[in-house]
Amino acid sequence: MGDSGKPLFQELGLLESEYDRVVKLMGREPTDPELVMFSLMWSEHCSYKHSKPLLKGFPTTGKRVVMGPGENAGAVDVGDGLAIVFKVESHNHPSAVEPFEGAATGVGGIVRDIIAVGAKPIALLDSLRFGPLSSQRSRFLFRRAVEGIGHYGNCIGIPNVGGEVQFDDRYEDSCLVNAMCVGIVPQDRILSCAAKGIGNRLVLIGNRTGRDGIGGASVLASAELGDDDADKRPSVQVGDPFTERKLIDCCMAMSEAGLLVALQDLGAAGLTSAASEMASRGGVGLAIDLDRVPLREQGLAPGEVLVSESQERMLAIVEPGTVQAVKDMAERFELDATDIGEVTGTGELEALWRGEEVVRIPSLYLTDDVPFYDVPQDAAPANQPIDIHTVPEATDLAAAWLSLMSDPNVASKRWIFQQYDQLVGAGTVRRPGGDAGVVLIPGTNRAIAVTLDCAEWHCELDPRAGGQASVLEAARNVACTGALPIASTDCLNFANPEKGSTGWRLAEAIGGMAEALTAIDAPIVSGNVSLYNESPRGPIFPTPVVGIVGLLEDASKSVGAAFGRHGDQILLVGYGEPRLDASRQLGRCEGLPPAPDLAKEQALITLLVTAAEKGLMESAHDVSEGGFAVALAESCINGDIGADVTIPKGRRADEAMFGEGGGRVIISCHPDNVAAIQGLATGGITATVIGEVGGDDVLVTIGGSTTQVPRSQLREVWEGAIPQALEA
Amino acid sequence: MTLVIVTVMPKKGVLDPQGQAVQGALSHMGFADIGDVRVGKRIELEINGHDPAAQADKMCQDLLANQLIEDYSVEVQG
Amino acid sequence: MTLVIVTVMPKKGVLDPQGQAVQGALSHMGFADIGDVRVGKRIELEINGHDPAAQADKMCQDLLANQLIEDYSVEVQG
Amino acid sequence: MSATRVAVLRFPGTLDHESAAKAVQAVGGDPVFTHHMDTELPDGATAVVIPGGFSYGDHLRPGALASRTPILGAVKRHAADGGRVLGICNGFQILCESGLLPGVLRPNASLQFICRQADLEVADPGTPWTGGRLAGEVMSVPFKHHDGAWFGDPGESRVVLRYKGENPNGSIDKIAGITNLAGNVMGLMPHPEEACDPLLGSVDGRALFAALLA
Ligand SMILES: Nc1ncnc2c1ncn2[C@@H]1O[C@H](COP(=O)(O)OP(=O)(O)O)[C@@H](O)[C@H]1O
Ligand SMILES: [Mg+2]
Repeated sequence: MGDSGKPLFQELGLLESEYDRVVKLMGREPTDPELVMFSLMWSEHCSYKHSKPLLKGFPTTGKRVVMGPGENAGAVDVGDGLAIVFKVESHNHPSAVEPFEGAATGVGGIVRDIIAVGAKPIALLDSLRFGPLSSQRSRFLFRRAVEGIGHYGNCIGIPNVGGEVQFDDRYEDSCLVNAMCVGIVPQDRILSCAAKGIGNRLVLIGNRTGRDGIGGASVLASAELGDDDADKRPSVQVGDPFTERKLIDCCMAMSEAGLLVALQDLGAAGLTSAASEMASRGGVGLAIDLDRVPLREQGLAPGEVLVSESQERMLAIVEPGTVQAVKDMAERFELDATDIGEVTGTGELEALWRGEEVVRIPSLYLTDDVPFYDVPQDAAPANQPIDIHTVPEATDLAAAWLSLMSDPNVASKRWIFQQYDQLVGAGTVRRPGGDAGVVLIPGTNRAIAVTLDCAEWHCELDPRAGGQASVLEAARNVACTGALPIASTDCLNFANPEKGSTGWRLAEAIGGMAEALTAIDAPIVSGNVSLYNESPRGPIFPTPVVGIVGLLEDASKSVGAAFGRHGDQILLVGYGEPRLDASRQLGRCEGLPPAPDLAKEQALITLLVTAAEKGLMESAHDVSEGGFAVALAESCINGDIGADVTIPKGRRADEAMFGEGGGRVIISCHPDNVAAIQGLATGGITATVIGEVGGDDVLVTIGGSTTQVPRSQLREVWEGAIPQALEA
Repeated sequence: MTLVIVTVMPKKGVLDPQGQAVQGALSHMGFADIGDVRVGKRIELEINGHDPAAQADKMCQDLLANQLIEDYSVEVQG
Repeated sequence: MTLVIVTVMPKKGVLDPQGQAVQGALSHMGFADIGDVRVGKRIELEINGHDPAAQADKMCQDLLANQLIEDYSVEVQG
Repeated sequence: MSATRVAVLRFPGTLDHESAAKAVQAVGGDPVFTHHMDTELPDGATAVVIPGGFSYGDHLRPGALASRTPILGAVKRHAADGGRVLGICNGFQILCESGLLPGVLRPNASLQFICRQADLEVADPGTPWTGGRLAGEVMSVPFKHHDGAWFGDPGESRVVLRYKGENPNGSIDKIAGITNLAGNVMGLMPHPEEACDPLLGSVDGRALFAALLA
């Protein structure tokens, strides 16, 4: 019995049927530590029991895929025997409880996934969702989460090169903090987490083990946050980026010296999860002597040692003869490394405590014999496009433009990325603020472009098209820098899949993402699922965050989003009519945005990549939130130069200015290159000259009438919006 | 004006990376006789009005301490 | 094991941006009766061996305080 | 003749050692990583770089813990003999904490970490560190720090670089970089190693590394 009088399994969050399954598998009642281990490993967070069946729809193979989903992070071939390793992960619930430490440890966790593969981290990104900044609580969460991400990332010396943020009521109680890390590794040094070699030693490296996060991350992330959050609070983890940096350096040095047979990070469910995954993957057993685990405080029970989520720890398999070398290496980096057990041939996870066996579980029971569930898939009613006549027309276009530029969702995100070290490593070719971050691949002339994106309003209104739009927005962003999208990762942030139409939305969004990823040939190599993002006030929007990595064969050919030279021609390239449906100008998630055209998107990507390769473009910037006028203003502000353009009116001038949808990119180029770019517009996309770069003001002419705003005024409201909102 | 001293320390059991780092440095520097080191904050506040202790307590709850990971205490001086 | 408390505070006359920020935040939050706020460090050390106060004083001089901008004091407990 | 050896110090938590080494190579030097527990500089090293980062997690005070490690003894002897030392960001903080440069780096006035490109104005053209630029000439170099406000008596040093325009961190007299009175020990908060490659937008940082070899 647990303290509350309820059976322990129930207190730990297991269903009765799941408990019965445990007893049946084990052929006996589990010990208390064993039950704790089952409850965590079978939680949604660790097992994906509600989502895994749906994930099978993703494309996961391709000619560049070196390692797909299933390991700590995926890897893709980028030439010269090198692989880029990446993954995105959520830390939503911990960040809602304690935003600074929650966000910081989120960064720490995803970085350890990358080092577990033997890769050196070279870039970070973050995707954030909070309630509106008019709410004091949201301002606090946002401010502190950004500080936490910055603090951790800055201290460990990985440049943050991009990300995104949105503010909406739906995230007031359920904020989202997703972080992505990208690393680089010679393909012949990629490490697996599979334990191998009977008699090999199990070595725990890094911080000591305390009570941090016991019953924390995995339980938190597998249930809605209710009124009893307070009880869950003492388990908050505290990040220690200094130790993380030493871990990065130490693991890289050990891997280079060939000391590691296998490596695994300790994340959710701590030692239990790490050890059972290593054993299951390698088809071996692991025997752990819990008395050898270095503790930070006295009095931990064996079950607590097994599931503590103390941060900044890694588990390595090493040959018996090299244990001393491993310890010496760790000491050089001022880290602890402790031999805590060995690889056995039993396939079982064993734990000794004060000389007695307290755990003996076949590891596959924990990792593979999870009960999987099909989520209910009740379709939500279909939405209709808005009737534009019901939308009041913005007649003062200049005023509407300035007001849109000062919407925190549209405004400059400098307040965020200025707090991040965007440069460390001397490889950042394109910093945050453009369409995608561009980072040199160390030791080569090549670079990668990387971005995180999601179109959650579109996903709410039509999850399949929204899933596509999320992928394509990311792909377009990468292509605008001149990079060819080659692979992707995703974090599926959804509400409670057991309720309402969430299960259907999840399935539809995955279906749409899969279609788009297949069309652009950017297979998924890693990912993460975060469910139960829901409070008594309601569910979040379906938020499938997509990370795409693109490759630039020649780093010097990357393209930025800023206009450059006076007299350059401006082209609008792509396809699709702007629509006010679910646009920032409309200001509400209503209507039905046009679904993307996958073939035309592919044609647009090809045009951008080819034009960059040939050095034809001075700038490229995609039209997204806020529509054409906002994208144009951003290229002007970032380039410190004005522009004068004329665009077609379509149904209405305000829709032409601020409507969203389709795949449209604003390109600027030297007049001599216009014809060459237009020659690349095939496959149903167009490339139309709409004006030229120059002057101090930004002018847009529609149907013979011109809207003219000084660039300085646009800059002022755009740069000032978020800092001002935070001062409230 | 009453001088109030607020002390904010990492909760017992919560990781204190700063204390660890200082401890390590001190022993490297030859201070061999060091046990545990914990680093926290000391905040000196001048408070007007009545019941400065109660006011300071409220400030700790609202801002000065993060009770998820920190303990605080309030001491009113002369 | 003797518990020694080291207090490190910004020197009088040296600007304390952190104290100012806390003061600003507190008055913003409606604590109207606030005067000066200063934020410093409290370091709790367990020290073995003889004359812990002298040892702690040496640690302050050698490491714990930067006397260009900080004052320190040492208090031996129980 | 072989390239000049430059010791690039590495403490736990140092982050910019690889970029600093790359910058040393870019100007023709031979960088040698040097462990913080070593008591001597590497054989033949004629100059020292203390790169940026968060040595010891910036705990206690930035640079404080690193400045008490054994390698600093060797750096002090090297500086006393007139050898050149360049401290960047955390390296500058370490130099101040160790007493090799006057003053101390305090938290930015905003109490926030700030990462931006900056224009630095040459204030004292008479040191080797700015590549012969005239007073008032500008170098484009990014900075990224949380504790970059130099505090101290400018009269105890030579002010080499100042932030042009707005003061980004509240340092006295907009100071971005100083040397000791002898001029052989240079510390600055901005990151010249991030301004040595045209792909990164500026090569103005090379002058500081070139000075190590002169
Ligand atoms: N949405 C997803 N798409 C593809 N793969 C996924 C997705 N979610 C999880 N995975 C994969 O499932 C595995 C387990 O994920 P996770 O538990 O997040 O990893 P870890 O235990 O390393 O934190 C990983 O290999 C991950 O890449
Ligand atoms: Mg992992």
